[in-house]
Amino acid sequence: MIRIVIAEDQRMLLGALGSLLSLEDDMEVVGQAANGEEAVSIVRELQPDICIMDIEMPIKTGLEAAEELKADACKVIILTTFARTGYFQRALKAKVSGYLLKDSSSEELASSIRNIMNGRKVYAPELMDDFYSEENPLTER
Amino acid sequence: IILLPFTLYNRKKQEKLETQLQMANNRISDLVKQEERQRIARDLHDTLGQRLSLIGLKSDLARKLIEKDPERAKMELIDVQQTARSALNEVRNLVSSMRSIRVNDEIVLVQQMLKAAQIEYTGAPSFQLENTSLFAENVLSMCMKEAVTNIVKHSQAFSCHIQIEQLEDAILMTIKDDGVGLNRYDVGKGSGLPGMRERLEFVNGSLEVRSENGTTLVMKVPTNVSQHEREGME
Amino acid sequence: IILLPFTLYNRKKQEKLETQLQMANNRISDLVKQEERQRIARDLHDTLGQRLSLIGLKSDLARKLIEKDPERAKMELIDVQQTARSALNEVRNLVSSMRSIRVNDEIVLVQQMLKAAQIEYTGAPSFQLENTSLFAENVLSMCMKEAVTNIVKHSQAFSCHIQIEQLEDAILMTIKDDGVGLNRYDVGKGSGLPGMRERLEFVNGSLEVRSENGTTLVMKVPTNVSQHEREGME
Ligand SMILES: Nc1ncnc2c1ncn2[C@@H]1O[C@H](COP(=O)(O)OP(=O)(O)OP(=O)(O)O)[C@@H](O)[C@H]1O
Ligand SMILES: Nc1ncnc2c1ncn2[C@@H]1O[C@H](COP(=O)(O)OP(=O)(O)OP(=O)(O)O)[C@@H](O)[C@H]1O
Ligand SMILES: [Mg+2]
Ligand SMILES: [Mg+2]
Ligand SMILES: [Mg+2]
Repeated sequence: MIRIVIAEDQRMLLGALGSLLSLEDDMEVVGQAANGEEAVSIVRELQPDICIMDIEMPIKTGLEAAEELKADACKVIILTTFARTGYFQRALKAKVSGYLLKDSSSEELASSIRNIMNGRKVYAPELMDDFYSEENPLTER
Repeated sequence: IILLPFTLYNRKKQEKLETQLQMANNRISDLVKQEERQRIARDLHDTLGQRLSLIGLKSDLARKLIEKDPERAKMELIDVQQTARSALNEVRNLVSSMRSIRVNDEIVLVQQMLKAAQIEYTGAPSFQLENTSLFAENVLSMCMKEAVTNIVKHSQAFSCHIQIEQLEDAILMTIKDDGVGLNRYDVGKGSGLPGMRERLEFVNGSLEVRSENGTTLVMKVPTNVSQHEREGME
Repeated sequence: IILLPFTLYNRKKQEKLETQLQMANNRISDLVKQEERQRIARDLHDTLGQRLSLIGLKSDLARKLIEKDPERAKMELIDVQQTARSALNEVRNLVSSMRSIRVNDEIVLVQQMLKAAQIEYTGAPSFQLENTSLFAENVLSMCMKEAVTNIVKHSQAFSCHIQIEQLEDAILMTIKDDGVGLNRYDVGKGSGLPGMRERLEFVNGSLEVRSENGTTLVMKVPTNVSQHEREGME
């Protein structure tokens, strides 16, 4: 069983995402958080395999939470809708395992989660738009 | 003849200044465009982006539930339809918002409405909003318009007071009249108050309705702290 | 001392010019902002409005079909989900500002995308385009981005090759991967390939999709001779 915590401040989105992932045979949603701070404390408490995180959340953003969880065993997946300057770069620095579209289908999301569990990294090309608006994260050594 | 070099020098300088400013102008124009796009993008993210993602997830979920739990599938589909409707409304508002999304544009209209209804307006003539996203401001403007429309239609009030306070992490808008007041069965009779509530709750805000010497509405919209910080950083 | 009034006169004039331009600047800034917003709003309304209405209708239909014809309900729900995603893609394209219209900017982005997906890029690091209108280049850039996005998302390829040839009266762009390939039923599943075709046909160009040891897309854009001449004249 892949144990998952979801952090999302929009209640309906949180509910739908939770139900969808619970329908997968090999996945179990063990906790839900409504902001970044809650996400960090729930992850520390429940020690899930994966934490799926929205970016725009009150109190603490998903990126801030991911930065805090950088050294933890739990793998972080960021879900968002639009590319924003500097976000992807920050996500890479926080060593997130996935940076995915909120509107990916549940099949895609589930298969990304499985790939990530196998040690791969999955980044949606649609969200890398902000590359050369700032210095380039990938060529930086 | 001695003067010539100097005026020539000055004219040259002037010309140079002119081209420089022209260039700056073009660059500013690009930047402004870019900035405005980013602002709209940011606002869209909070509304349309969320709603469309929600539609995607819920239609996905409904499809998977069709056999397992048809009743729940139906519920999810009602949500999908409702979400599409709200999103469509938002797109419409965004489009018509070219005119009066700004609180300070709306307040002018509102004062005209009150004046025409012979209700005295006792609030400030305009408001200073800081670090508010266009979207939050949009929600506040729409609520203001709804509330004042109700006062004109239902309250029989003599005066109306509007107050906007900027708290540390939220904006508080209070709209008060000294009319007949309402009771809790009134809420839900129309679509005005539920619509206000829905919009406010979507941005994690809230609506409070009080009836004491007239009607008082208190609307709260959180200001996004992280967004705040980001804008400060840029 | 005789010179003073003149330079003073000039300095004054210069200062006045400066303020005037500054004011013009601000006004331009406002106009540009307004214009940009209206443009975006119009686009949003046309594209999103349609899609959201479609989502509303189809989710309604699906709900009514759940018991009568669950299989068709499922199909409708796949449409709903796909429509929501296309709508989001449109918003994304709309707000992903003015950068990267130049092929040589896009190729940088594309190389980053491939690198992040651990797919080797075997094409040239940049391309020399001659006598190409900015518009045609824009179309090529968008197609390049779409094609590589698909490779990252669908192909499972190890490598990707991009080649751009300047023919006498056209530019030929070939994008090749060594992945799983596609079949003709794949075209039409999303909005990426149809969108590319539509854009190319708009400039009298063409798109060819081949599946042999992976996927190969060949995009052709005619170079406009008259435009050519015009640019030469300028
Ligand atoms: N300021 C007010 N003073 C007195 N009664 C009010 C006031 N605002 C609302 N009401 C009462 O609450 C009811 C519900 O208001 P709401 O705005 O939700 O709907 P509506 O105005 O009746 O219709 P709609 O806004 O959909 O056109 C009103 O019908 C009215 O009876
Ligand atoms: N390089 C490729 N390798 C393998 N399959 C591909 C490739 N490009 C496209 N496909 C297939 O063709 C289908 C249609 O592609 P298209 O770009 O039109 O839509 P999409 O990528 O599925 O969705 P969208 O582009 O609208 O987000 C894809 O779903 C995929 O199955
Ligand atoms: Mg959020
Ligand atoms: Mg009303
Ligand atoms: Mg595609």
